[in-house]
Amino acid sequence: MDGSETQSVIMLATTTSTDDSGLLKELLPIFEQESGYEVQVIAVGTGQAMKIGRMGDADILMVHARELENQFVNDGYGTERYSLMYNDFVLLGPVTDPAQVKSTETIKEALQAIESNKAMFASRGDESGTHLKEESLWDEAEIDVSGTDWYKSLGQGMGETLITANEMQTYTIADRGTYLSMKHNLPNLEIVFEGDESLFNPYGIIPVNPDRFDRINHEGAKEMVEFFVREDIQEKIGEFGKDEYGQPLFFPDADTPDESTDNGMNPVAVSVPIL
Amino acid sequence: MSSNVLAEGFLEALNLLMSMDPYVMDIIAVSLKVSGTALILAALIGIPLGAFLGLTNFPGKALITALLYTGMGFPPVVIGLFVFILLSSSGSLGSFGWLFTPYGMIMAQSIISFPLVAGFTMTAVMGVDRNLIRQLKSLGATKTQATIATLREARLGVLVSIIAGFGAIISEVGAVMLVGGNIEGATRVLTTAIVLETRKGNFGIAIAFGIILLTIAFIINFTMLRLQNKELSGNE
Amino acid sequence: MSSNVLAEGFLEALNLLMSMDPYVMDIIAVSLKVSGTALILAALIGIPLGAFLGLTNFPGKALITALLYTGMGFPPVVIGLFVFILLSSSGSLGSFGWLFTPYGMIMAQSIISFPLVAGFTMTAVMGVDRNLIRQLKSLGATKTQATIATLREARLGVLVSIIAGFGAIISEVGAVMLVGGNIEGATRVLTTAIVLETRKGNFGIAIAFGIILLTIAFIINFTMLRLQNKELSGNE
Amino acid sequence: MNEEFTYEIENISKTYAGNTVLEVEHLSINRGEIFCLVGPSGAGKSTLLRLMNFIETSDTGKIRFLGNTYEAGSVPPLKVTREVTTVFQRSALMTTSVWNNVIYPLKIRGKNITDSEVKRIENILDDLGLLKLRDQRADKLSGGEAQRVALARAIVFKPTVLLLDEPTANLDPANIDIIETIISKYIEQVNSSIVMITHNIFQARRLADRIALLHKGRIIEVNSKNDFFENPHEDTTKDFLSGRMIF
Amino acid sequence: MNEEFTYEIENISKTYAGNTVLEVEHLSINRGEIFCLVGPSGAGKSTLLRLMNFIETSDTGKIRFLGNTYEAGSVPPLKVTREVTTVFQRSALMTTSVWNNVIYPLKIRGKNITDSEVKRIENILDDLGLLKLRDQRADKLSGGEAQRVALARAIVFKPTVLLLDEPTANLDPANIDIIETIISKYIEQVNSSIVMITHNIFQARRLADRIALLHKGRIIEVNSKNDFFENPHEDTTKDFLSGRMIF
Ligand SMILES: Nc1ncnc2c1ncn2[C@@H]1O[C@H](COP(=O)(O)OP(=O)(O)OP(=O)(O)O)[C@@H](O)[C@H]1O
Ligand SMILES: Nc1ncnc2c1ncn2[C@@H]1O[C@H](COP(=O)(O)OP(=O)(O)OP(=O)(O)O)[C@@H](O)[C@H]1O
Ligand SMILES: [Mg+2]
Ligand SMILES: [Mg+2]
Repeated sequence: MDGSETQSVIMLATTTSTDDSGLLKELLPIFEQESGYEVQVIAVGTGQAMKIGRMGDADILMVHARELENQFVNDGYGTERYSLMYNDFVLLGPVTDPAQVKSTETIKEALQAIESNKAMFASRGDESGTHLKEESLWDEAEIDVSGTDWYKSLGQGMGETLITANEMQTYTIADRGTYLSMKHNLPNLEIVFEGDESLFNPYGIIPVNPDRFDRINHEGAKEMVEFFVREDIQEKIGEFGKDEYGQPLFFPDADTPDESTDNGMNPVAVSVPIL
Repeated sequence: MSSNVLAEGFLEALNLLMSMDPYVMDIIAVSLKVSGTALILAALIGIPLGAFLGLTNFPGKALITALLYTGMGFPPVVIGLFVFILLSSSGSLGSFGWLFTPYGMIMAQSIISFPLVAGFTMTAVMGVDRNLIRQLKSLGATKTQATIATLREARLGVLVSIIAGFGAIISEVGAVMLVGGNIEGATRVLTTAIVLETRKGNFGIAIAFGIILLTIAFIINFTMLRLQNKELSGNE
Repeated sequence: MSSNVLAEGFLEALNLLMSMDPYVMDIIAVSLKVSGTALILAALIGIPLGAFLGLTNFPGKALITALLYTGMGFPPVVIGLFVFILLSSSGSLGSFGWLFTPYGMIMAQSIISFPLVAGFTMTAVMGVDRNLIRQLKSLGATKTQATIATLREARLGVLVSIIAGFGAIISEVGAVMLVGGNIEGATRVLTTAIVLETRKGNFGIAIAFGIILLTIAFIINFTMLRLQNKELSGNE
Repeated sequence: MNEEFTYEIENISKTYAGNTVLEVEHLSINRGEIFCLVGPSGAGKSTLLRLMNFIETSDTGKIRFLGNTYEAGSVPPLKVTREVTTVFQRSALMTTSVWNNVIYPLKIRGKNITDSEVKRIENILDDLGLLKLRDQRADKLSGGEAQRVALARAIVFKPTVLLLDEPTANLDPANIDIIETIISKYIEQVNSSIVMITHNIFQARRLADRIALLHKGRIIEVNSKNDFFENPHEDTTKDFLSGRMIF
Repeated sequence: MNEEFTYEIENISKTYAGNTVLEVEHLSINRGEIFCLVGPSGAGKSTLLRLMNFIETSDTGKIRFLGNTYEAGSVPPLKVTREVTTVFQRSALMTTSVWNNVIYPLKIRGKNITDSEVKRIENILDDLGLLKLRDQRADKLSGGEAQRVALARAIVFKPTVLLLDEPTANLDPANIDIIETIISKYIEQVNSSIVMITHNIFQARRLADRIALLHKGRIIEVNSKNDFFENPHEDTTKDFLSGRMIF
C-alpha cells in the first residue's frame, strides 16, 4: 500500500456495539459517495480501539467512553472530541424478574434490589464504555460486587454478553441500540428498568492527531467529522432504526456544546432521551 | 514501541508467575483442567479410531479420511456454536446445565481435538511396515493385540498426534469463549483472558498470558518428548 | 430451537452459495487468497526445515523439537498480537503499511501454520526406513537428493502436514481478526464473519458460513487425498 | 487331530492386480513331515505360505487344516490360527529389545513368564547364539542375527505347524548347521509338520521328507526327497536342479 | 588411478554403544579383483562394507581409496563417493515402480535417459529376468525379485567399485548362476574391484580372487582363493570351512 493509496482510505476504529447497530452501514456509503474516500471500519473492544488510536493505526475513532475519550485528547493523541449522538443504557432482566426490579424507581434502587435478592447479574467485565458505566452505577448504589457469586464478570463484547445473559437468565446492562438490534434473538430478556438520567450514553468522534504519527489521513478525518455533524446527517441518525424497531436507536446531539476541549473535565452533558 | 510492549509482556509474565497471583493461578488451573480432560477423552476415542482406519480397508474410506482431515480444520468457533446450541436451555442437551460450565468447554474441546488425534494416529499407523503387521498376526496376535503393537511401533507419531491435539485446544479461544462464557473465576481460561486483555488494549498483559500459556505447553511437550527421547534421533 | 437453527443454517448456506451473493463470494475469495498464500509460504520453509530436522542429529535437537511442537499450540491470537505490534505504525515494520491488509494476515497465518507443517514433516521423515536413506546415499544421492527422495517416501505424512497447516489457518480467527481488522470488503474472511454473526446472535447465518468453510476445506482435502489415493489403502 | 494330513489344499489361487501368481490344484502336507518348497524366484512360494498361515485368503478353492475345512475367503478362528506361524523371508522385528521380541508370542497368549520359562527361553537364545544380544534393540541387529531372533520368536511358543521362508538365507555354514539341528529336533516335538522354503538344494536334501517344485504359481512335482533328486518325474525339475533357467 | 590398490585400510575400528564390533589393522583390495568376505553372522562384515562405502565413518584409522587417504571421521567428496555403491543385504527400494528405482542413480547424476539408454537398461532388466516387472511397484516384489532390482540399480550407473552384501541370499540356483555371470562380466568393465560378502562358500570358490575371513570384528586370514580353501593358515578358518562353531 503506497502513500497515495493510504490517503484515499480512512481507517475508522470503533467499538463492536456501534458497528453492530448497523448505523455505520447506513451512513458511510453516503459519505464515501460524496467525498470519494473509502472508509474501512475496524470494530474492536473500546480499550483496543483507543489503543489502535494511540499507536497511530487509525485516522479517527468513534467510541462511547467519555472519561477515556477526554484522556485520549488530553494526552495529545486526538485533536478534538466532537459530540455525535447519544442513546441510553437499559437494565435488562429475565422475563420473570426475580428481583422485582420493575417496581423500583431509580437505577440505584434497581441495582440494590438485584443485590439484596442475590439475583444473577452478567457484566461485560471488559473495561468497555458500557462496563465502565456499569461500574460507576454500582459505585453510586454503594454496592461492592467484587467477590460475590451472583455477579458474573464475563469479559466479553456486548453481543456475547447479551447472548450469555439470555441463556443464563441474568440481569445485565446494555446500550439500547445493541439490545434493540438483537432483541429477536433474546427471547428470555426484557427491559426491566430504563429512563434514569444517569443512564445517558453519549458517543464521540475524535480525529487522531496527525502531528504524532506519519501517514495519518487527517484531511479525510476532518471531512468525516464535518459529515457526521452536518444537519441532514444528524437527522438521518435520529431516523435510523425507527422503521425496524419502532423507535430510534440514537439521538443526534452534535449541537450540544462540547466543553471537553475547554477544561477536559466536563461531566457528561445531561439530557434525558425522550423515549 | 513494539519492543516496549514485548518487554513489558515478558516482565509482566514473570511477575504474574512469581507472585502466584490467585487470579492467574485460577485461570491456569481451569485451562489445564479443561484442556487436559478434553485431550484424554479425545485420545480415548481418537487413537483407537485412527488405528482402525490406518489398518483397515473398506469402501468409502477415502471419504471418511477426507472428512477426518477436514475435521482438523473445523473452525473451533463453529464447533463452539454447535455445542452452544446443543447445550442451550432450548437445545437437546439443555437439561444437562453444562452451558457456561467447564463441562461444556470440555465437550467442545474434545470435539475439536479428536480429529487431530485420530487423523495423525491414522497417518502414523499407515507408516508402519506392513510386513511387521503380517508377522504379528502370524505370531497369533488378535486384531487388538496387533493394533496395540502397531501403535507401539508408531509411538512417535502417536505422541505427536497427542501433542497436536493438545496444542490445538490449549490455544483455542472461539469455542471456550462461546460455550464457557469467559466467566471470571469459573470458566475463564488463558486464551479467553488473552482476548479480554487485547480488547481492553492491554497488549502487555495479553502477551504475558500468551507467554505463560506457551511456557506451560513447552514444559508439557518437552517432558513428553523426553520420555520418548531415543525416538527423536535423526534418521541419518 | 437447536434443530431449527441448524436447519436454518443449512438452508442459509445453500441459499448464499446458490445466489452467489457477492458479499459472500468476496469473503470466500479473501479467505482462500490469504490462507492459500500463507500455506504456500509456510510449506516452502516448513517442509525443508522439517526434513532437515528429521534427518539430522545435533546437540539441542530435543529442545528445538519441543519448541517446534510447542509452536503447534501457539495461540493464534498471541501470534496476531505480535504481528500487530510489529506492523503497527509505531512498530518496526510499520512502514510496510501491512496492518489491516491481507499482507499482514498472510504474515500471521504463515507463522501459525509453519510449525505444524515443519513438525509433522519431521515426524513423517523420521518414520522412513533408515536403511533406505543409507541406500540412497550409497547410490550417490547428495544430501538434498536423498532428502527429496525421503520426502517422496513420506509423501502421505507430508501431505497430511500440509492439510493440517491449512486446516489450522483456514479455521483460525484470533490472528486475522486482530491483524486484518475484519474490514468488510477488504479483510473479512469466513471465520471473522462467523464471529461477527455469532456476536449479533445470528446463529443461523454463522452456521451457514461455517458450513461453507467446511465444504471448501472438504473439497480441497478430498482432492488432495485423491491424488494420493493409493497411499490411503489400509496397512492390513 | 488324528488326521493323516496337516494340510489338504484344493484348487486354491491368488491374483494380484489381475495377475494370477498362484494356482495350486492339490497339495497335502502329511503329519510329522518336513516338507520343502523349492522353485525359482517369483514362483509364488511366499504367497503360498501366506495362504497356509491364513494371513491372506485365497481367491478360490479351500484349505483343510488340522481337521477343518476353510473355504476361500474364510479364516479359521483365532484358536486354530494360533497353531501355525511363519518365519518370514524378510524378518520383521519390533523396535524393542531382542528379549521383548522373543517373548511377544507368549505375552499375547497371556502366558506367565515364570522363572523356569525364562530359563527355557534363555536356552533357546543360547542355542541360537543370541544370549548376549538379549537386551540389544532389534533394529540394530545384523542380517543373520535378525533372522535368528525371528526363528527364536517363532519356536518359543511351540506352534503345531511351523512355516519357514528361507530361514537360513543370511547365515554362515555353522549357523545353518545349528538351525538345521533345531528344525530337525522341533519336528519331533510338534505332532504336526514343518513347511520350509529354501533355495539351498543341499539344505532341502539334508532336511526334507518330501519336496515340491513350484513354478509360475503351479506345483510341477511333489516327490520324496530321494526321488526328487535322483528320479524326478518332470523335465522342469531336472532343469531346476541343474541350475538351468526355467522361467 | 594407477594405484595398485583400490582400498588400503589401516587400523580402522567401529564401536556401537560401547561395543567394538570392528577392528581391522590392515586390509587392502587390489585393482581388478573380486574380493570375498566371509565370516559368521555378526562378525562385522556389513559394518566393514558400510565404512568402505563411507556411509558411516570409522572411529579410528584411515582408508586410502582410489588414490586419496581419508582419516577417521572424514568423508570423500561427492565425486569420489559416487564411484562406489553397495547392494545392501536387505534391499531397500523406493515405493515407486521398478523402473523408477533402477533409473534413480542416473537421474540424480543428471543423466539424460536417451532411447539408447532405455534400451541398455531394459537389457539389464532382461538379463536379470525383471523386464516384465518393469512397472510393478517395488514394495510388492518377492524377496528374490527385490534383490535383483537392487543389483540392477547398482550396476546401471557403472560404479568403479561395487560392494555386494550377500547379493544372492534369496535366490534359486538358476538366478544365482545369472548373477554370478553378471558379476564376473562386470569386473571386466570396471577398472577396479568388487567386494562381496557371501555365506555361500561355493559361491566364494566360484567367483573370488582372494578371500578374507572376518571373525569377531577382526580379520583372521586373507588368502588367495585356492589357498583359503586348500591350505588355510589358521585353525579358525579350517573350523569355519568345516561348519564348526567359531563364536
Ligand atoms: N501384493 C502383491 N501385488 C502384486 N504382485 C505381487 C504381490 N505379492 C507378490 N506379488 C508377485 O507375485 C509373484 C510371487 O511372489 P512370491 O513372493 O510368492 O514369490 P517367491 O516364490 O516367494 O519368490 P522369491 O523366491 O523371490 O521370494 C511375484 O512375481 C511377485 O512380484
Ligand atoms: N547400529 C548398531 N548398534 C549396535 N550394534 C550394532 C549396530 N550395527 C551393528 N551392530 C552389531 O555389530 C555386530 C556386527 O554387525 P554386522 O551387521 O556388521 O554383522 P555381519 O557380519 O554383517 O553379520 P550377518 O552375517 O549376520 O549379516 C553385530 O553383532 C550387530 O549386532
Ligand atoms: Mg519369497
Ligand atoms: Mg550383514
